[in-house]
Order: sequence, then structure tokens, then C-alpha cells
Amino acid sequence: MSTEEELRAAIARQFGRSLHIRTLDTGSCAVCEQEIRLLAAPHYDLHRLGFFFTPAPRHADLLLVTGPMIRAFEVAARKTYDAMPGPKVVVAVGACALGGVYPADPFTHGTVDAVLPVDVWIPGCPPSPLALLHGLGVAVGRLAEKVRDIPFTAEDDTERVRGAS
Amino acid sequence: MTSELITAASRAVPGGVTTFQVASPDLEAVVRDLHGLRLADMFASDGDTPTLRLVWANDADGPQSGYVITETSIENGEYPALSDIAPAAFVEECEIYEQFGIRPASGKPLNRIMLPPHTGPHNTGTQNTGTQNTGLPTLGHRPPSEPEEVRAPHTVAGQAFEFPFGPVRQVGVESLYYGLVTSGEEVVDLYLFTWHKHRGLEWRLAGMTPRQALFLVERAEGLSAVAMGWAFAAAVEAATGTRPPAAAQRTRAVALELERLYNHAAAMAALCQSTGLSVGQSAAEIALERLLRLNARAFGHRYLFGVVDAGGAGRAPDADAIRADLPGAYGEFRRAADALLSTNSFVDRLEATGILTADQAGALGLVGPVARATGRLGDARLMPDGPYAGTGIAVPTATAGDVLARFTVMLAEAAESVRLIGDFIDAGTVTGTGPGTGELRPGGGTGLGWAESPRGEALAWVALDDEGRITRARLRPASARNWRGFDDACRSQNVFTDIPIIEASFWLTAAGMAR
Amino acid sequence: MTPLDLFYIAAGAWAAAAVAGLVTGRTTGGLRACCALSALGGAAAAGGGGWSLLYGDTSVVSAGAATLTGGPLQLQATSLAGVFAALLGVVAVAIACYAPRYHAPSAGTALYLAAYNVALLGCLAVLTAGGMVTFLIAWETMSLACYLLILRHPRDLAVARGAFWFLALSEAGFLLVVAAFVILSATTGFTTLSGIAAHAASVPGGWRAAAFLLAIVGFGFKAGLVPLHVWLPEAHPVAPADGSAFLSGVVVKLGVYGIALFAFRLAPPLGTWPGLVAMGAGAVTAAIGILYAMAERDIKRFLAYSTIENTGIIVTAFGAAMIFRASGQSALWALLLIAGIYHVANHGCYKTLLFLEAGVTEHATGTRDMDRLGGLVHRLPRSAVIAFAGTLGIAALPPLNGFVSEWLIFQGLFQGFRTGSHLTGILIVLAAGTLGLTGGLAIYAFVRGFGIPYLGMPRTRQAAEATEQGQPVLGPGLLAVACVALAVGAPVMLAALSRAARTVTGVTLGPLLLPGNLTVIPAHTDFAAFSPTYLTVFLVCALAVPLLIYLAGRPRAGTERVPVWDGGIVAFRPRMQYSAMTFSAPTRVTFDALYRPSVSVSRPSDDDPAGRSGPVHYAAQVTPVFQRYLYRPLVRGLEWLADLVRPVQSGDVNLYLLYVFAVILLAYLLGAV
Amino acid sequence: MTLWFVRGLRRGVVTTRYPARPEESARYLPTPPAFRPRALTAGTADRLAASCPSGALRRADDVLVFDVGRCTACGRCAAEAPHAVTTSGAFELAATSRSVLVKTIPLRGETG
Repeated sequence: MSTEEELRAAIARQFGRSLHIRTLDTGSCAVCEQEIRLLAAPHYDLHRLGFFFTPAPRHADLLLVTGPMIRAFEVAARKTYDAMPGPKVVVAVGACALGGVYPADPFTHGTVDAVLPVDVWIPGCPPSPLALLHGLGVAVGRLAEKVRDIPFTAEDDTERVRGAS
Repeated sequence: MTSELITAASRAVPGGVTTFQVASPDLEAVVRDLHGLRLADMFASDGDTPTLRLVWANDADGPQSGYVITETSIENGEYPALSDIAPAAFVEECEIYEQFGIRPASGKPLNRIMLPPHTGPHNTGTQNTGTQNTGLPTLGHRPPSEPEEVRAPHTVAGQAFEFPFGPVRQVGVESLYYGLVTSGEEVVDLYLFTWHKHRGLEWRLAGMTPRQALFLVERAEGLSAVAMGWAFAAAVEAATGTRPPAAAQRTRAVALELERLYNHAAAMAALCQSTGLSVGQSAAEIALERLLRLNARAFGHRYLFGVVDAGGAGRAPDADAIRADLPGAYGEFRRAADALLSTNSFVDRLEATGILTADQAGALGLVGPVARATGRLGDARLMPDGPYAGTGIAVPTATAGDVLARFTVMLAEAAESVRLIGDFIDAGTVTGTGPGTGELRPGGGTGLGWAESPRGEALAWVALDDEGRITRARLRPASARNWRGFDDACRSQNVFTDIPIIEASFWLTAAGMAR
Repeated sequence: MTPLDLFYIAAGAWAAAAVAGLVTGRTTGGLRACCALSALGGAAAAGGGGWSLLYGDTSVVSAGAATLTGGPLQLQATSLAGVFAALLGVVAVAIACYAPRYHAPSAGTALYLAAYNVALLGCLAVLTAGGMVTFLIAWETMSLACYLLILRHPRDLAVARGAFWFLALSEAGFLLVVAAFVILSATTGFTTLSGIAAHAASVPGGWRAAAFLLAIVGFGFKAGLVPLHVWLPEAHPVAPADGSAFLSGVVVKLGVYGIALFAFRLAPPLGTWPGLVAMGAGAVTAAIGILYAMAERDIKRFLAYSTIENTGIIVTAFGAAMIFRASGQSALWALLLIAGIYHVANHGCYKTLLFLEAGVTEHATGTRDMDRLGGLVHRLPRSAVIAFAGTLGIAALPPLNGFVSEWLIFQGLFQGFRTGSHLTGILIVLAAGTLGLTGGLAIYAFVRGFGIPYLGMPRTRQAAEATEQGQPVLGPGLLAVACVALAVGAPVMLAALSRAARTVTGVTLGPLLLPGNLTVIPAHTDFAAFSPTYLTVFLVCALAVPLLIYLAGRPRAGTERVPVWDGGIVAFRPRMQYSAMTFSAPTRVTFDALYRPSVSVSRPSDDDPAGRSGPVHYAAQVTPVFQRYLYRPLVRGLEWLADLVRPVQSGDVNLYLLYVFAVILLAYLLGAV
Repeated sequence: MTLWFVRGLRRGVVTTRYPARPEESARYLPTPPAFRPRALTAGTADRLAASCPSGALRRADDVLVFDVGRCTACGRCAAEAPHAVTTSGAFELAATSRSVLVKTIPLRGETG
């Protein structure tokens, strides 16, 4: 198995049961934050899955990053990442963080992975709490990544299209 | 001249907006005379000579309500110091200086609002150098500023010390830097930096078509996407002389009221969290989630992005879904609210906390529930020429000005929103595509647009060139207004633990402040 | 050969030093020579003091030529004064090591050194005075010399005011002291202290009590008993560092000596209530002293108030000792006397040390304001270590010396129930409670007093650029060693003290206090016990354990160094750390009745929203209650009185002749009656 | 507090069973588009790319490159060419590598 798969297996061993999450807003429009807050709400209750929010990066295993990574915020982002003990996972959340809304320009880097080493990408504007739950599961290697097999072609088209990867 | 202005300000105008040219010398006198009105916004636009625009709102429940815009062209890079007469102008004076390099004549030191001290690896939330070494583009001429001229908002002197808080704060909240200046016991002062989130939206919008722009405008403050989008769309429509179909307007209104509902539910959850009442938070979040699912079912988006379109409505509500789910979702909201109001430990924390007086709200030009909780009547839905015209909308107010007053105002607004949604749906709405959506008329011009976001009046002003592309767009979400009342509210008591409660009751976003 | 001979040597050396200072103080070499002589005198005095502890009281000898009074000086070395003399010597040596680097040679320095050595001489004379006239002369000499050494920079108004406060109050005190002596000598018919002491018992108790009360007030002015303390915070900051060290380390202690002299040698036997008076005064002084220290930003004012607190602790111990004596608990009487004297020695050492370090800080940074300092531990490492030792001592934390004496005092007070009388028992325990509060606040105050200037980040450029180059280290270092010695060698010290105390108390406390094996027992075996020596050893070892573990574990544990989590701001700013005033804000708020704090918040303009344009200035001032509400009216009254009698002073010679005539006439009439 | 206790009991459980069971409310979530290759011509692809505000769509000569990561599910492409675009209904889009999110859609539409 490839080194990446080994890494995923290691993370699954490390974090499979319990994992602490720190969030980081690098310039979002406040909607991704709302969805992340709702993860702890009764409807989704991520604690039942062994995920917990922690305000201190020192105790965090996973960093949920939203927003297009404003350049003025770069230092704070790096410091937050550095403050986390290894092994650590970075999850880029939302279209902003994936480069969908802002280009790389004097104000923003445009994407999170321009500054932080992203491990998991969660699309969506905003990604719904369900999408976030799935993403967290993928991040800790507990859920299978599905998007690899979705062709994004309509059903009436019989012939499957290989993904770019 | 000014008397003419006053009469104009108190006269019903088709479209609700009157514009006047004011020469730079007599601007000060005009501001003195218009001081009875609320200074809603102030911005500049670049040209051969930069133009300074002041937007005055006449908050009244009646035909005389409306906006007055004064246009003044600035020759020598200076204009009379307006913030000495109308304190609400101070933030914009600073912003305009950052962006255009024109400043009030009084040499009063200006604060840093939008542009970070300097970008690059050594940017800090707190240190400060001149704007000229931020490598960021500005809307106008780069200000000719020495570092000491644009200074950090506060430097602590004497025996107090600054408690640094942020920009990376607790989980699931936006990045925001508080400087809490304290003597160890009392809150001497409190200020905030939001430039960590400045995305240069007004700079980006220049050169876009309105439809492209809307995509970003909705994301200026995602939690009031409908209001901001509607204000912007209305501005564009005013600029092009487009009359959006009434059905499309009603669609927008339905979305706007749904937005108000879910925001007030979220504010309620935040209030419970800040007071440590987890059960109440859970109850509020159940209501919030159900309202968001209602949004998704009715408009296809949990946060109602893409509902507003330039000249019409981009998405149509599923009226049956709303009729089916709204009562249940609002029932959750109502039950949670009632339970909270009958929980003394909760109400006691809210009572007499974070008090703002009506005078403060007026001086700072505050809007929305924050202002209405002090007894000021100000609601963009009362302005003429909207879908609300015939609805006999009731604007709830309170007088205490504390957190509890804001909370009760929000609850009353939620009830009113439910009624309005019902009325609008019964009156009929339209689908996003096809006839009735409304198309933008070609051509250029300038226009002002407004909508009442859950946080208060959202304003937008655009100037379009003849191809209909944006030359200057001004976005002013309610958050850009109300943060300036935050430190006064925090200083009204000297209890640190009240600050999160006050923040929750303001329910603002850093994104809206920074744009 | 008696301790007196050593004292003669000391006196000679200091006299010579005074002259040398006056003559050669302008040159570096001369400065050094003067200080060398001064150090020699100090060594001799220390030796003499130590010796007189073991030697007992010498006989009264008449020395020197005729004095102002016509009679010769009467000298006597007593065990009671021994500790004070030894302390005087040690402090003199330390300051002598410190001064050459602290003072720049100049005319002012020359005068200062002369005055300083004369003051040393005066102190020694006070401690060796065998007769009341000698005592009074010596006392006045010391006071005037101290006035001169405070007045180092007479052009400065603040200096002049501070010096004047000192002079005025010590003169006021002097009159009362004279009255006290006159009462005793008139009633006993003796002028030698030993004579008075021997025959005091025959005097009616009312006279003795009156003499004692006059004495405690009179000496209280010097010792700094509240409300007679106001000169300390005024004079200490303006005097040179070693001068204020001398004031706090020795001069204040002489006031305490005077109180002890009357309480235990001259005035007794006294009843219970004078003891209660002394104890109450001491407890109040201790509490108020530390509370005011808490509100000070100026390091030296802070230390001055802390001196007031320690005086209070000592006087409380003495008062309790008097009570126990009156109630026949001679063991506890001796214990508290010893504990009080021990605390005198301890406080003399670490307070001198701290004042000297305050001088170092002021020289290195140019300010005494805690809120303008910070981070000095990195700039002045050696001074920081020494100051830390002194801070541990004064905060009464083991293993340093302050802990030993305060422990003994508390143990003595806790046995108040042994007086038999419930009321006195309760009152003594109340005093113990007050001292408990004081001790807690003292730790709080000195966490602040050390943490704000030495730890954290520098708050000003001066603090950031401070350097240890050419700063004196030896003197304070010596005192730090003394502090440690007083802690580790506590059993030895206590043995010597108990022996010395025998000359006053008559009881031999030795076995009761020290049953051997370095353990200390507060007079009653069933009560408590501890061993300062073992405690020190243990604490040092305990400190070593984690260190060893760390050193042992370091290679294996893979450590990753990351900066402190600061919420994402790039750098903490100095303005983001606790300042002296904010640190003490809770106390200021709790005791605002005492502080009468006045807070002022000034903004450039109050209606600038979203951030005032410009700095927000916050200032909290504390009203010195006693200056304002006690002394100011007093001074006003005096001025009013002076206005009344001014007409008498017309300047007309004939009128004055008339006065003379009238007085003579009056005298004749009285004679005739 | 008893009030809240009773409320909670009466309210019952609202928590979803996801990921153990599928979540019903997911049906209403906005999801990225799915494309009908047979309806896609080069011209359509260009129009779609032009209509996309987030730059998630672009045409590389004979394929439509769809970056799911940048898609905001705004639905403007569906509005632009309803016959060629429908919604994918997929919301579980988390990817462990960025490239997985970039899809290429063949253009099978008959041109001309």
C-alpha cells in the first residue's frame, strides 16, 4: 500500500476513537462557522462519534480551516498550526478554502493549501453539517471517501466516466 | 440650501431617495442641519476629483421616511471634520482616508479600519505602521501617510493593561481581535481589529457585471446574504431604472424574513451559550436547525444564497414546504424562547447587561435590534417603495437598551416575520426562471439600495457605466455599523464575563465589518 | 577586655571615616579609603555586638571628656543591645562595600559620607549608652546626622520635604523620650540606665506606665508606628539608596530598641494593659503598613511601607511578651522577646539588601516606578538572584530567615490561652490573626514587588537597555549570605539569643527552646516544633529532585519547542502584561475605605465611536489618609496657634526687657512662696 | 432546571443516525451539478464555463473540466443550460487528495 494509505491507516489507529478539533477562520463569510457550530447541536451531535471541540490548539488533533486564507491572517494561521502537537490533520472546509470564491491576489492566498498542508478537502458553500461529519470521518480514516467514484454525469448516460485521478 | 434639504428630507419622494450637490465649504453647515436625521453611511468614490457622499436616513413610520444623499466633490484632499458634529462619521472618515487619502480638516488622528498594518510574514493583529507599506490596492489614491498619522486605535497609557484576545478565539467563531483594556477590575476600554478578514470586496466588485458581483455580495456577510444581496440588487435596479416585478420582490421578502428567523434563533443559541445554559442552547439549536432545513427545502439553500438576482429573484420558494414546516419550526423557536424567559437565572444575566442609551445609539448611528432596543425607530422595511408597503408591518421596540431588551425585540420580530411570510406567500411569489423573474434594463447610472437584515439596515450604493459594469460599489452591512457601539455597551458595566453575552446579543459578524 | 573595647575601635574607625570622607570624599581613592574605614568599624561593631550577646552586660564606665552637660559620657555594653549593635555592624560593612560603586566622588558625596559615618557613630552611642544624658545626646546626634544624609540633594524640593518630615517627627518624638527619661530618673533618682533599671520597681506603677507610654510614642516616631510613620514613605525615596537602606535597616530598629529598653529594662514591672497597648499598636501598624505597600508603584516607597509592617510585627511580639510577663508566663515572655529581636536582625538584613538592590535598579534604569520596569532578570541577573533571596526572606517563606522569626512569633501568640485571662487570650489571638492577614498580604505584595520589575517584558526602553556593568554586587551579596546564615544557623542564633535574653528575663530558655538536634520548640514541648536547618536542607534536596529527574529524562523524551500559544497575534506587547497597579487592584477595591482611591480615565474625545482617536489614559491614585486627615489639620492648627502668639514677638527691645523683668519678678515671687 | 428536564424528555431525540443510516434531510441540500455528456457540445461547455461564478467549470478542448472543490452549487449552470445539467445529489464530497475533486466530463453532444 502506498505511503499515503499507510499514513491514513496510522491516523485511523491514532484518532479512530477520539479526536479533538480546533477551528480556524481565515476569512470566511461566517456561514461555515455557523455550520461548524451546528455540528455540536442536538441534530448532529458529533460527540457521539468521539469528536470534540477544543479551544486550545495545544490539545487539538485536527484543524478545521475555513475561508480563503487572507494574507493578513497568514501568521496567525501558521502559529495555530505550529501550536498543535503532531500528528495533526488539516481539513479545508468550503469553497473559499478550496479556491472557489476568491482568486490568489494581494488580499487573499485564494486557497488554504497555499499556506497549510491540507489533508482533507470538503467542498460545499457552505458544506452542510452532514458533509462535515462525512469529511471528519474521512479525515480519521473511519469513513470511505466517496467522491472518487462519483462521475458527476447524469444517470441517463450509461457509459461511466473515469475520474481524473 | 439647507432649509431646502430639510424639507426634502421630510417629504415623500418616489423611490424614497433625494440627492443634493453640496459645495465643500457649506458641508459642515448642512451636516449640522441634518443632524436630526440618522447618518446611515458615508463613503467616497474616485474620479478626477474624489466625491464624498453622505447618506442620511429619515427613520419614520410614514410617507416622509426616506434617504437623503449629499454629494460633495473634494478638491484639496480635505473636508470639514464631520465626526466632531456627527460622531457616527468617525469610522468612515478613517476608512476613506485609508482608501482615498482624503481626510477631515481637523488634524485628529485616525484609526486603522480596513487595511492591515502590513501584509507579509510579520503581520500582527496589534502592531501598527503606516498604510503605505501594506502592499494592498486601494480604491483611490494611496494616502500620503506617515506611520504616526494612522495610528493603532488605542494605545494604553497609565496604569491599565491590555488583555489580548484573539484573533484566533474560541471554537466556531470568526477571527477577531479584542483589546480589552482593564485596570484589573474594571473594563477601561475595549476595541477590536477585523482586518484579518478584509477581502477587499469593494475593490473586487469594480469592473464586474451586477450578476457576477452578486455572487460576492452575498458572501460579504453570509449570515445576511439575502439582505445584502437585496440591497445591492435594489441599488443596481435604481441605477438602471429597473422595476423588479412585485412577485419577485415578495420572493425576496419571504427569503429575508426566513433569514431573520434563523438568525434570531442562532442569536438565541449564542445567548444561551454565553450564559452557560446548555439545555437552552440545545433547544434554540433545534429550532435553528429546523429553520435552516426549512430554508433548504423552500429555497434549495440552507442560507438562502442565490435567492436574490439582479432585477428579480433567482430562486422560487416552495410555498407548500413553507406552509408545511414553518409552523413546526417556529413552534420550536417559540417554545424555546418561552422556556428561556421563564428561566430566572438566564433572564437575570441578561437584565441590565450591556446597556446602550438612545443617545449613544443615535450618536453612533446604530441600526437594527440594537438601536430599536434603545427605543429608536429605525427599520429599512419602513422605507417607501418596497414589498412591505402595504403590509402594515409592526416594528417592535424596547427602551431599556440592555441585552434583555435586544432579546425581546428579536423575539417580537420573529413573530412578525412569521406573519409576513404567510402574507407574502398567499399574495403569490415567482420561480427563479421564466417570466416574471425580471431582467435588468441596460444602461448606467448610480443608485442606492437598502434592506433590513436581521442585524439591521443593510445599504448598498453602486455606480454603473454605460455597459452596465460596476465602476464603484459601496457595501455597508449592518455589522459595519453596529460594532462601533460594542465597546460602549461593554463599558456600561465592568464585568468581563458580560462581554460574550453582549457580543451574542449584538449578533454581528466580523466578515460584515471587514468585507 | 570587654565588648566595649571593640565598640571603641568601631567608634574610632567611624570617626576617622567621617573625617576622611569630609576631606577626601571628592576623589575616588578617598571614597574607597573612607568606606574601608567604615567597613572596619562595621566589622568591629559586629564583633562587639556578637560578643556582648554571650558576655552579658558590662558595668557602666565613664568615658571621654566633659560633655555639654558637664558630666562625662556613661557607656555600657548590654546583651539587649548586642543584636542591634551586631546588625549595625553588618549593615555598615555591607553599605561600605556598596557605596564606592554607588556614589560618584564629589563634594556632595563627601558631606554625605561624613554625615553617614557620624550617624553610624550616633547609633553605636545610642546602643552603648549607659546613662540617660548620654543616650539623649547620642539619639539627637543620630537624628541630625540622618537628617543631613537624607538631604543629599538639598536643591530638590521633594528631598527637602522628605528630610523635613523626618526631622520634624523625630524632634517631636525626642521631646516625649526626654519626658519619659525625666520621669524615671526623677522618680528613681538615678541617671544611669542600670540604676534606673535596678530601682524602677520601687516607683509607683502609674509613673512607670506613663514613662512607658511616653516612650512608646516617642520612639514610635522613629520606629514608624502608625500613625507616627509618615516620614518613612517621604524620606526613604529621596535619600540615596544606601542611605535609605541605613534608615530602614538600623535607624528604625533603634526606635524598636528604645521601646524594648523601656518595656523590658527600665519601666517594668508593668501591668497587662501597657502590653496590650503595644501589641495593638503593633498589629495595626503591621496591617496598615502592608496595605499601603500594596498600593505603591515607587519601589522605595513600597519598601518603606513594608518596613512599617515589619516594625509592627516586632512591636506586636514585644507587646505579647510584656503581657506574658505580667501573667507570669516567663518562658513565653522570653520566647517572644527573642523572636522579636530575631526578627529585628532578619529584617535588618533583607530590608537593607532590598533597598540596595532598589538603588541598583534605579541606577541601571533611571526610574523607581515599577510600571516602567520589567524583565530585569535578564538584564541584571546577579542583582535579580540576590533580590530574590531578600524577597523570599521578607515574604517569610522557608527556607529563608524571615520564616523562622515569624514562625516563632506566631507560635508564641498562638499560646495566648496560657495567660489564664480569657480576654487577653482572645486579644492575643486576634493580634495573631491580624499578623496572619499581614503575612498573606506580604507574600502577595512581594510577588508583585519582585515580579513586576524583574520578570516579564521590559515596559520601557530604559528597562530594556539596563546593564549590570559597574553595579555593586558585593554588599547586597553579603547580606544575602547573612539571610541564609540566619536561616540555616537559626539554632545557634537562638541559643545565643536565649542566653542574652537571660540578662533581661532571668529565665534560661535554652533547653526549653532547643532540646538539641537542631530542633526548635516554642517554649512548650506539647505545642509545636520544627528545625530550620533540616527544613532548609530538605527544601534544597526537594528542589533538586525534579531537576535530577529532568536531567535524567531529557535524552529519552523527544521535546519539541514551539512558541507560547498567544491566540495568533504575532508578539505580546509590554502593554499586555500585568502592571503593578492592576496587580493590586483587587486589594485597592476591597479596602477602598482605607485607600480612598481616585480613578481617572481620560480619552481624547468621548464621542469618537469605534475606537477613540488616540491613547486612553487610565490612572488610579491612592490618598495617603494619615497625611491628609491627621497631619494636615494638625499643621493648620499649629499655624493658627503661631498666628495667635505672633503679637508677643513684636521686635521692640523695650518690650523684651519688660518680658525679662516680669519673668524675674515671677521667679522671685515663686521663690518667696 | 426541572422545567428544562421535562422539556427535554417531552422533546425526545432529534439526533440523526448518520453516518450509520442515511439522513432524510439530505435530500434538500444543494449539491453540485451532474452533466449529460450527450447534451454537451463545445458551445454549451463554453456557455457553462462563462456562467460559472466560481470558475469551477472550464473547457479543455474536448472535455469539460469540472472542479467539484470550487463548485458552490449555485445552480447558475443549470439555469444556463437546463437540458444539459441536472443535480448530482451527492453531498459526501470530502476528498483526501485535491486532484480527486477535478472531474473531466466528455463532450458527446452533436455539434452543428
